[in-house]
Amino acid sequence: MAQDVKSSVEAAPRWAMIVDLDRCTGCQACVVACHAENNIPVVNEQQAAYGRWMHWIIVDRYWEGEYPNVKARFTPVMCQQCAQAPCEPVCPVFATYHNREGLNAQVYNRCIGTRFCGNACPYKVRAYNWFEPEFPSPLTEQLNPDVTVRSRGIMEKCTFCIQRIRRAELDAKAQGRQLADGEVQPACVQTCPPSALVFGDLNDPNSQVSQLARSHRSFRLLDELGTDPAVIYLKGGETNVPG
Amino acid sequence: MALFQESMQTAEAIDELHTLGIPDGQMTVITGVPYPERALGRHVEWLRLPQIVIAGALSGLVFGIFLAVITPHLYRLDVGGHPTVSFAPAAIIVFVFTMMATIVWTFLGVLWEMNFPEFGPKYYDKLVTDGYLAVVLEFPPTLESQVRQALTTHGAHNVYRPEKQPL
Amino acid sequence: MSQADPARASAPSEYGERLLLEARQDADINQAVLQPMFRTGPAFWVLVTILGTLVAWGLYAWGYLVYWGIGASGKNRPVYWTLFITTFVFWVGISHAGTMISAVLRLLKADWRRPITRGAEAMTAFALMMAGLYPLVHLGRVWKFYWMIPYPNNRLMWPNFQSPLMWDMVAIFTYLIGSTLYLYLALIPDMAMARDYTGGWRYRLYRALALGWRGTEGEWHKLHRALSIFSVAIIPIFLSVHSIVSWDFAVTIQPRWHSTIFAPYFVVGAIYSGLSALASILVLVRRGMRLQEFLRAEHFNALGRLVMVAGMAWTYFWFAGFLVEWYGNEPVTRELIRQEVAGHLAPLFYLQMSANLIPVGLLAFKKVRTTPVLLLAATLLVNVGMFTERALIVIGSLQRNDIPFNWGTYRPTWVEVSIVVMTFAGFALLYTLFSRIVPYVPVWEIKEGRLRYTMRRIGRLLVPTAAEIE
Amino acid sequence: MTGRRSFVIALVATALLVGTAYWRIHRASEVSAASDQPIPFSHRIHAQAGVQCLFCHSSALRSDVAGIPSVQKCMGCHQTIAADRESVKILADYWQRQEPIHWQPVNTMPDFVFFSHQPHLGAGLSCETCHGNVGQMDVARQQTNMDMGWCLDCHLKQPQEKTARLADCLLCHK
Amino acid sequence: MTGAGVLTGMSPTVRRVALEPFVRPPEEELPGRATWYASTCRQCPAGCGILVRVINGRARKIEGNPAHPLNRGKLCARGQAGLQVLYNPDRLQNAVRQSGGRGSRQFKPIQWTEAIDQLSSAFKSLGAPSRVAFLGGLMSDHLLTLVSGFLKALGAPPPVLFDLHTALEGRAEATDMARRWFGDSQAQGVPLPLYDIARAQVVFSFGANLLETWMSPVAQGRDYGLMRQGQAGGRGLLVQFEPRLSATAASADEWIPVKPGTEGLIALGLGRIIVEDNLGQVGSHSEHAHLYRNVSVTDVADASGVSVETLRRLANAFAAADHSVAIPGGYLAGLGNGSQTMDAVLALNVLMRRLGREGGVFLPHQVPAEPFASSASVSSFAQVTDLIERLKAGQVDILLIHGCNPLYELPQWTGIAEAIRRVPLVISFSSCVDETAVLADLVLPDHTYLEGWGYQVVSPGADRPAVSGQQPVVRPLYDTRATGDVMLALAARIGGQVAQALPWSDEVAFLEQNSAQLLGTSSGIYDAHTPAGFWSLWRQHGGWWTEKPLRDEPEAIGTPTGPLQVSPAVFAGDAQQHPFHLIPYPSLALSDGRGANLPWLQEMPDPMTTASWNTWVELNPATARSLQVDNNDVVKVVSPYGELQAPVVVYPGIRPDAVAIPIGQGHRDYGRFAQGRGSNPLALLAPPSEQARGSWLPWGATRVRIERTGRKQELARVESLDGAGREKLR
Repeated sequence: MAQDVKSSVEAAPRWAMIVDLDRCTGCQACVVACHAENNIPVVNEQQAAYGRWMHWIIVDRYWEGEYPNVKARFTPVMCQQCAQAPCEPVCPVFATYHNREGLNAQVYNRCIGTRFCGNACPYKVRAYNWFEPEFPSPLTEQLNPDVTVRSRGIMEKCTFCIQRIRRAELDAKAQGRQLADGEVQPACVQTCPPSALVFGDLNDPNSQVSQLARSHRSFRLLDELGTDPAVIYLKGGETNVPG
Repeated sequence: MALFQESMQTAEAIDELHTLGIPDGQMTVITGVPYPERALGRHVEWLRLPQIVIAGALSGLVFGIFLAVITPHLYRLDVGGHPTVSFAPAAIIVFVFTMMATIVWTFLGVLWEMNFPEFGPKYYDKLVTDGYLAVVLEFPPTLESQVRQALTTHGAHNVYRPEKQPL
Repeated sequence: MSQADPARASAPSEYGERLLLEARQDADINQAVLQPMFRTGPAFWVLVTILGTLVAWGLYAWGYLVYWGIGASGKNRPVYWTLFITTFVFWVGISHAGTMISAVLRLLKADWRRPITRGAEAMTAFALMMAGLYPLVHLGRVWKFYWMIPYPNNRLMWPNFQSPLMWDMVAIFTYLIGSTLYLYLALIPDMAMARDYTGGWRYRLYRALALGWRGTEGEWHKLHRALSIFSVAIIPIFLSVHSIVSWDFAVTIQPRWHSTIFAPYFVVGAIYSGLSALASILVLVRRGMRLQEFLRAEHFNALGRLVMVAGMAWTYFWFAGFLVEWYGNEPVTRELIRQEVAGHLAPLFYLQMSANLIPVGLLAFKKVRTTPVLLLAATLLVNVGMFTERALIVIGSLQRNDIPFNWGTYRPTWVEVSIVVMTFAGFALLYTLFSRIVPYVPVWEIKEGRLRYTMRRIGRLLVPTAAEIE
Repeated sequence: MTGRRSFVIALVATALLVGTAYWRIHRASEVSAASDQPIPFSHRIHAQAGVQCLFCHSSALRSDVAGIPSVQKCMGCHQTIAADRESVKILADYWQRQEPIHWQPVNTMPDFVFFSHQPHLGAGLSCETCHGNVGQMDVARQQTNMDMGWCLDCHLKQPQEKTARLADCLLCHK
Repeated sequence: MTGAGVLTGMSPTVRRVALEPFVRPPEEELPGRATWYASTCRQCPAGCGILVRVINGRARKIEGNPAHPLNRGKLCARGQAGLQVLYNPDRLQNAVRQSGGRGSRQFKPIQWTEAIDQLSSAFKSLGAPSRVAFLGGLMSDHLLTLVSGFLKALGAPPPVLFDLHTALEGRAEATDMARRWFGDSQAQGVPLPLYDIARAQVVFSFGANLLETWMSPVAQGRDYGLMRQGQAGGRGLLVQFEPRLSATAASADEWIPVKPGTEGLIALGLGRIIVEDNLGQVGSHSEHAHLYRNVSVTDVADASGVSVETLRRLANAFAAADHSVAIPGGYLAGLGNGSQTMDAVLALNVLMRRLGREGGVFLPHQVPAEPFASSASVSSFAQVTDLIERLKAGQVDILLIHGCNPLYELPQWTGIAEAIRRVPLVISFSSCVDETAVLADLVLPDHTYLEGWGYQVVSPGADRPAVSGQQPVVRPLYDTRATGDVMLALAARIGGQVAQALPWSDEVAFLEQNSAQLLGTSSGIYDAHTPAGFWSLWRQHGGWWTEKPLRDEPEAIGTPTGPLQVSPAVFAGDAQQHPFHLIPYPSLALSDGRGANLPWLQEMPDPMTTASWNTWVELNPATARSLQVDNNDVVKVVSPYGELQAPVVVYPGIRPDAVAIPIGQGHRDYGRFAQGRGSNPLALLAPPSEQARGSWLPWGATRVRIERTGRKQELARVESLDGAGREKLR
């Protein structure tokens, strides 16, 4: 743990996620896990067709080349939790702001729905509640009691599963110990079959994310915009066909 | 009260009255059209309006500074890596609030100066709006005849003893 | 040279009237201004009913929107802002000409402004009211709008003054207050005038509004001082308002929005559309209220010239922005330009360009400037163009972004359209009622102008000359 | 009346207006009135009988919620104790029907606030600090209007190095 | 209206405040605190271990069980969506019969006692025991054992097992293949072979959709991750041979768009090259040279459309690697020449001596206890057709259907609908009204897998013998009953040797007894002194498995003595009339359609097309151009046996002579989220040709033609069509 003794405030982690594109198989497990964990409403065919789906994480699929030498590449994109987030300053009521753990916070009950953040976000990863979400009974029972159920007119987005982070912190505190690396896992990371997603504290130089972040394969989405995302991608795809 | 049609005549009449020793303080000239200062040969009274406006502007400035510089510290939330208070946004807010106060206080100030709203009763004659110039005088009864004389000679359309009416 | 001759030649019915300067008593002027206010024919009531219905329908649409959610409009991801913000920008733009005319020209002592100032100021006020609706309309949770108001609360939470929306709110509020007070201040003497001429409810109303104005020298003097301070103070405000509106877009890194030229570009555009709107309105009101003898060729001529100049300035700014965007060849911007020039935005783009450029050409001709119908056509065209321009900037840009996977398209819905129509109808309604309750022409200013106005003979011509006093 | 006087009046009026508005906002969330419970349960009697809060609300130490005791737990004592009382009879009926008791919530939190008892008790707070002296009440009432201001009031008084964390929105809003 | 809007807007969407204490608290349940129960996922036959998060008696989240040897804490999209099986709004809430007669869709609740009375009397008045038939699908092993026992004691024929998912992944065929190669003649259950992807350096997958729906996607996905980045030996190489680029092919290093039906030839060609050039470190290939005696590489190249150069390159890659493996996949099973093709592929491993080697082919080790010895073997498709014949012939009086939806999952030509109508008494155990339930007299809803008991022997995928235990994580939501208990109750009623054969009071007793058989197995992760103790540990761990990895080395005792044959595949429909090969494939989200009633899965974007909520037709860009259709144009797909309409997806990853359609939509019933949505490509399938007559459902052997309709239909996509193909923007 990176502990600065002299600092007057408690040392905070910087939560970060690694996305290893070489491992990602586009299996969408993360998408559904996210829905289940974060009470994300399902819209319907018409709404989805009109670009009003609410997924917090989507797997971009990019074609490369032409048949027969065609390849497809998968890139999971969720909120990049930018340290220099363009979406934050534009909110008139501080519904989105940057917290000390490097999280790009979204406070649902403060949001008044100007959608300005959605415009400002270059990754377009914010989802807006166009209508009142519907959970025909008894689907209400599936809702995670640790997460607010957003009403219509509210902007929402990936939170790195803040509720799971807090839960882990509480348990660790109750047992009087520090959080261990890899103890906190967002739903997507937890379920990812090929372990393409890794989550951890970037301030801890020994954490798995820190080590992977130092890989020669690492890059960040739209890095040229200088948003300093906390989601770090490891590029994949270079084949090693012998002969 | 005397009603004139011509500004020239009014001015002359007023001069005459001055010579009769009636000070400006006891004359009120009522017109339907704004005449330039001194057009009728009277001094211009001094206004407190500028001071009021500047004071107002300052109050706005202070309020703006409070909102833009103080409130962010009351509940510190960092956004987009910006400092809690940064110059440009603060400048905009301070500027706008200053201007707002300036405007509002100009308005209030001028009402204050005019002692508005006040719905009389006062000396007034509706003919004013038809382009007549009215001169209301207070003078010792001894001068009565001379005054009437002076006014009529300068072509006062109508000279009479008015009674206050509500406006 | 005289304004009258060519005009008389062109349209005798329009301008064949007695010049005010000659043989008109103040009383007649008052009557000439007041009579149209009292004459409310069936046509007037028909108009009011139609407008009222449109407004009512728009309110229903708004209720519908609030009840079902913003999804009732055509927005989606990534097109989060659409017609509402477009129309918002449009109205703010319209609101600019009012102060421009009365404040700037008052400072410049341009005499031809006198009869049109009040119409202009009223336009500003009402346009702002309409604009002010949209920040509410487009909120997802409008019932929480008061969180944008800075008030002390036990949560210690204050609005985020780094957000352009906050700048917007305060700036527009300031501008609304400013222009309304400005309008009212200049109105007081005329209220007194109207008070002296009316009875019944109008009397009570005017009396209250006149605040007991008599017209003593002191009052005139103070009024003048106040007005001149206003004129000075309101100009920076009106510049700041539209700059701030432009920053709503420019502060984001959304391609095409992230531009430094936006502020002046928007301001110029605002003046362009605002002046045009004013011209259109004057033409209409003049016909509707038979104010031919107050709103005369020279006014339209001068206004037309201003519009033309503004148009040229707009073209210049547009080109300056376009050139840099095109030259920079940044991928998304390139894509957006491609869409505009040859893609699915092309119709809008060419509409915008033609509707904005053609009038500039037309207004170069005095005949167009001084013939109400032509002037109306030209200026309406300008506003079509400016509305399209805003739509292209707001909606067009949002359809593209840095990640092609997230591009989108947008289809408006009846809800959005109804609400947009509502504000247009609402503006017209307010304006109509206003023109029936308040002397549309600032009588005292005209009289004042008339005081300083004399006709001199130069050779064969009878030339009006204004005296420079103060 | 003259303008100046009307000015003064206007100023006073606005001052009053603002004042009242502020005051209203301050105590906006009213302390909820006592709700009628399915069983006339008296905290006072139990407290006087020496029952500790945590005996019934046992999960407060280890969980987010303090927990309402199961019918079984109630019956654990009331098989014998005060079995003849009216209210206890009602309880016994529930037990016979094996039917859960629908208690009315007394201390409520908005849907979007995530409060956990565990850390607060861990930090050494006592029940009374927030719930008032329930032991003296026959009918339990909410003692404090548990709004954000009230929470912050305490969170911001904590040791300086902690406040940054304790004032983070994401502490309670998720 | 505005006012109302404001009010609804202000009130929270869902009240979470519920002050309803338990009457008797379940042990270790703490109010407001999550309890995790270990169980087994039943969304597909793989049998992954899950942990279910339960708060105040309600299941809130499903996650993989990190201790489980198969999925190691990971879970796929369908597994995550399990909650919506439990909380599905369209579930049956009690036993029902159709008051208006079968097909009337008028379901009247009845008492369970009444239902069981009706059943038992039906059994008592049964003419001959042979007139009972049980059609099972995706069912827990314990239930299968019970039912088999029941039928055996009754003297009735054993249950017939069919569900579309296993058919599409070719389990039956894979089992046959394993028996042919590794089992001696009278070997009963030869388990499915196990391919060690994680440690392989080169993986040749012949139509095996490892990462989506084939066998155990989660385990294979995990192995894939390790194969890519987890190996010391550097990044593994994956080559996918199939006509349509699946998500697996997308993740592969190389996709070989094979002409449908020539996969086997390619395998032979590769083998031939290896033998000819004596590639690899094997030394001599003489031992297996005879397999490739009469193979001509050039002929292979001509037939398959894969150049000789490519074949040589790949053969070299395959042979050069120390650890390489060739996987015969599910797609092969759908072809006319399926078994030959699979043999040819498997032979590559034999040739390169990959059996029982790291990164090669293994056989799972048997669970060392009788009840778990034989994993749920799948019936051959022939048995299914036989059953249908018997139904048609009116030789069956009672038909019990559990865990499958034949009316949806079988092609028209089987005539399943009429067959079922012939049966006097049809019982469905489906937990919601699906197409089959509509034709049933009684629907006796089973618990969903989160409410019920069971176990499953994990096969294949785990590196060690494992039994995955299933237990209720919540109390049943409704008045449903475990089918196991129903059978036991029924047995008790019937009495006689049936009752003796099934002596248990309820299925839990049966499970407890079975689990106890593993008591004292030293190799297990845990052991106990008493059955009760063992049982509690079983539930705590969510099953039983050995502490250390344990796999068997297969012996290729069944290696053919003669040369391998791959006869050209036969396709129904002639090439002029129907120019395109039809490739129906199981949707990643809906698998074989049983996911269609789960909103999460409906809205889940398909990884390749990013489409959801509907059926679509994938066309190669060139094909689309020649047909003058584009995205969202609705086309009619016509086969000799049926037709359907669906919007086009222009899909760069498919052969120009092929058309792919996802399976899973097109339900007539099956709940609000599924019914009346898209269409079912099974309607197009042709009956097996002479060649394919035998063991399987030839779902890849039909030809179709495409007709334009001129209609358009906006398909729900996550990808923006405006941006499609512009990713090189930055």
